[in-house]
Amino acid sequence: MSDWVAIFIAALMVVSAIFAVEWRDLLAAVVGMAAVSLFASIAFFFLQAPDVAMVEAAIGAALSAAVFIFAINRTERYGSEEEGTGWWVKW
Amino acid sequence: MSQYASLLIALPLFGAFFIPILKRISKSAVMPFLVLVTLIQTGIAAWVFNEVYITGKPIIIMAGGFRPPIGINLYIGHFAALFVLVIAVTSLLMTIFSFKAVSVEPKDKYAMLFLLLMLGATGMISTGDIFNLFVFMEITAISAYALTAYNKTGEASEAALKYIVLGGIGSSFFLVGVALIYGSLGTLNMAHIAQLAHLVNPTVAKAGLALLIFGLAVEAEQFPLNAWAPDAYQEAPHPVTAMFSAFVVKASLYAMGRVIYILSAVEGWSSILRLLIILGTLTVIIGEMSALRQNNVKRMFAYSSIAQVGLIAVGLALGTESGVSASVFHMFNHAIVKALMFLAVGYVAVELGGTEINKFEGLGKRMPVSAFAITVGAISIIGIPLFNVFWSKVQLILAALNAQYTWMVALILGASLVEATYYIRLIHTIWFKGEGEKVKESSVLALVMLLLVALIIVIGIYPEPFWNVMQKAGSDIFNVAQYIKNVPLMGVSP
Amino acid sequence: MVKRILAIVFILIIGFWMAKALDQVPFGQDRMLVGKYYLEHVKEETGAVNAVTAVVVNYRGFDTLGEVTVLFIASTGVAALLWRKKRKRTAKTEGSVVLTTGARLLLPFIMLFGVYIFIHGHLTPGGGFPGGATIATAFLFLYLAFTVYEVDHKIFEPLEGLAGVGYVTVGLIGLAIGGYFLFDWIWQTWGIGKENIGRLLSAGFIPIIYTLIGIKVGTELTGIVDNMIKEPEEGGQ
Amino acid sequence: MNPYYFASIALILIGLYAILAKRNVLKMLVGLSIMETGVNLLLISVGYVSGRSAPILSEGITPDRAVDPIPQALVLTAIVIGVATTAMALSVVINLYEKYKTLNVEEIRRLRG
Repeated sequence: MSDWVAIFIAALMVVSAIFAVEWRDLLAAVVGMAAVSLFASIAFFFLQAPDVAMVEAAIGAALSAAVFIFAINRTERYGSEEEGTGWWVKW
Repeated sequence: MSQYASLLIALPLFGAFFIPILKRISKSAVMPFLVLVTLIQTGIAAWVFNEVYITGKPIIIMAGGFRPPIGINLYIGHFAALFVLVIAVTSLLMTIFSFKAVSVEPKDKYAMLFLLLMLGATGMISTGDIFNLFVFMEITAISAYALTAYNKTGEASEAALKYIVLGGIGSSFFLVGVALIYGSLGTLNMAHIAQLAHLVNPTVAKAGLALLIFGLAVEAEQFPLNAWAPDAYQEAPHPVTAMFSAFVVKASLYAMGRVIYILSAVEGWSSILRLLIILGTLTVIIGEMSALRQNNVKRMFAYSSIAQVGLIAVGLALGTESGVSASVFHMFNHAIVKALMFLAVGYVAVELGGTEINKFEGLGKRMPVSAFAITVGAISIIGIPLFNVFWSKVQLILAALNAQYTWMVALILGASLVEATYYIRLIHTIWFKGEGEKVKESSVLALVMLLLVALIIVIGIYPEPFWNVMQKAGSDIFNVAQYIKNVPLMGVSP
Repeated sequence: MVKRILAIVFILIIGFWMAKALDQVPFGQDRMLVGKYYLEHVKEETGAVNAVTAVVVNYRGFDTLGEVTVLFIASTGVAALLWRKKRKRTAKTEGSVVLTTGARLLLPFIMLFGVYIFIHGHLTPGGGFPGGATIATAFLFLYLAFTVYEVDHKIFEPLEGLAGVGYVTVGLIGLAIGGYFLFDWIWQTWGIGKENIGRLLSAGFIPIIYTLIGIKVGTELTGIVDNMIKEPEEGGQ
Repeated sequence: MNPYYFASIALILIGLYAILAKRNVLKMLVGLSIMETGVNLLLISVGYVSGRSAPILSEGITPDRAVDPIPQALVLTAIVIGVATTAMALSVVINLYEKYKTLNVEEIRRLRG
């Protein structure tokens, strides 16, 4: 039983992480990120870590998402999305 | 009495937290307060240095009165005592420089971040707990991010962003490494880990150690993760650049050495050393090659700094005591020389408005003291005899020969040759090109520079007493059995 | 495209090594060493029922001091980077009626809840960090609900510093009384509250430190929010 | 492999992919944040012991029936540090956007060589 719960939560986390990374709308991406944190906080609860669950929900999910949203508000919501690599490796 | 060494941590924290209150009382008191705090810190550091080197025993600070592995302990051994002093003195000198060099508001925030950068490096060097090392690393890193972007120009923000992204990857890797090691041993205290190291599964230990090294490599500017360094060095406020080069890198290199040697009982440990040797060698080569084609002097010094850091990493990874001691000697010399050079370059930039090479034409006539300081620093770092870096390079070569890495001699000599090329070009520009009006140099800063120059020459002429200190500091890192014995572990065992 | 494939290969290599190493650290097994000591001695040594709190505040107090410092750096750094000569709030629309009345009505309760969380940190899950975050959420509500609302910086910044100074001072008192930095002098020297473990007035300096942390975290997070939400005026660079 | 271990490694890798392959700065920071969550989950899973309850030693919970408190304390620290990094990074991004009016990292490369 608890195995299935674990698999379900793990799947939810991975799926929302993929969505968070792939969504073009940055606001939606941030919501996806907050969802990852929220599911992680549920996972912490199942892993017997209620303290961590509270902190993750309050700070990891709510406040960091809020800070992200303010930043988007002051920049732009839809970024150009072509992909590439190597920005940090180049000197 | 020795527990009062914990003031090394408490004082900068207290100072930083006190600044917002002080600002309400008087805004102009913030910078003098910064001088006061760093001055007291230097006093405490000198006392600790004296204590450790006279008694020959490390100071163990136990937070909360719990004995290690239960509580966190700070381990101020021969190495930490030496470098805490270096950090405090450098910070003091750079505070004085900050009066001149920092004009962007808000200065009270600058003062807080400055103190916390100093605190972070002090903590990294003195901590005896692997997770506490992570916390201090993050203190250093986050204040370094903020200070890099402090000038609020586009380039500064870009450099800071690069730094943050790489630093974030590094800290995540470091934590995964901590999780692996904790998962197999159930303890976080470094001495305790060293004591139990033979029990770890080799796969876990190797993966964990590699992750820890990659995590520290960001701050230690090793090859794949050091793209931030030249940008940040170029764009950070000048005193901060000097601090980065003088001790932030050194703290991470020390942490790297410590983490590697505490796990030396692990099977297959030498493959990790080989990994670090490869990284260090690549760092040297790429650093020197890039320095060769720079037109911005500050950036050129940054690449030169990276190359030296690579040499230090290679020395740490030789796996012999003489290699570690030579590395420590090189760290110490490099800290002095680069503090001097970045101070001088920063001062020139403040007076003449930039660090491009054409600003340096005729510097010998315009700002003779700064030009002299840069020249001495450059000659020293090339490795000319009678200057301090010569001796540490000689020791590195001897250690490499001892450890049967003959090709490393070629690496060190080749690096020196490349350094000679670009530094002599710079010296030529400074003294024999161009003319200009004389600029009045601040006498305090001139005094500071001459002090550092004198130190370089003193070490160059009398290396023996310094080399003795460095050997003690090196054996502090290398000799793990002694390290375990020094920490009063209580009997928690599996 | 080639670079992207390289990135994916690189990631997969890292993932493979992590998985291989984690395979040797089996899930759900009892591998406690120092943790076991904590669980067995936490009540007598610190008086806290919640072992996590005792580890955070007592045994690994240095980490927590560092953690508070990190948050302080973040708030200072954000303030330093977003500092402009003139700034103000630029929100045009008030929050909806639900939000404004909700913020007015709920504010005291959210604050009270935050205070409750950090005062009871040694008994129940929670403590200074979630408590402080809850208080910051209350201020976040105010910012969202009213267009002109702004916290009083004359009070907030010194309060933030004062809480930090208080934390270091508590540690230094420990150094003076017990001989160790961050020594729990209330519990170990004075022995206050030994008879009522499991109730509010116990656990030595944990409630004091958690209150200070709560105030500090609350003001710092509010400061970050405040700096993020205010935009520079036109030409106010 | 255990689902929690799998999820944490997957989150770390997804986050790393976003940092390496995306060009939008905010996307990279979202990736960083996801990576940190993955690391936290990994730490907590390492400290979990099957069949035991939370380390709050009130009624009926004896020391041998509680999970390891240390990783939980570590993760508390790590979460706060993660948020601090994120806030720092976002204020840098705001400054960048003011100067360059773009979030694409390819267009803000001024520092070269």
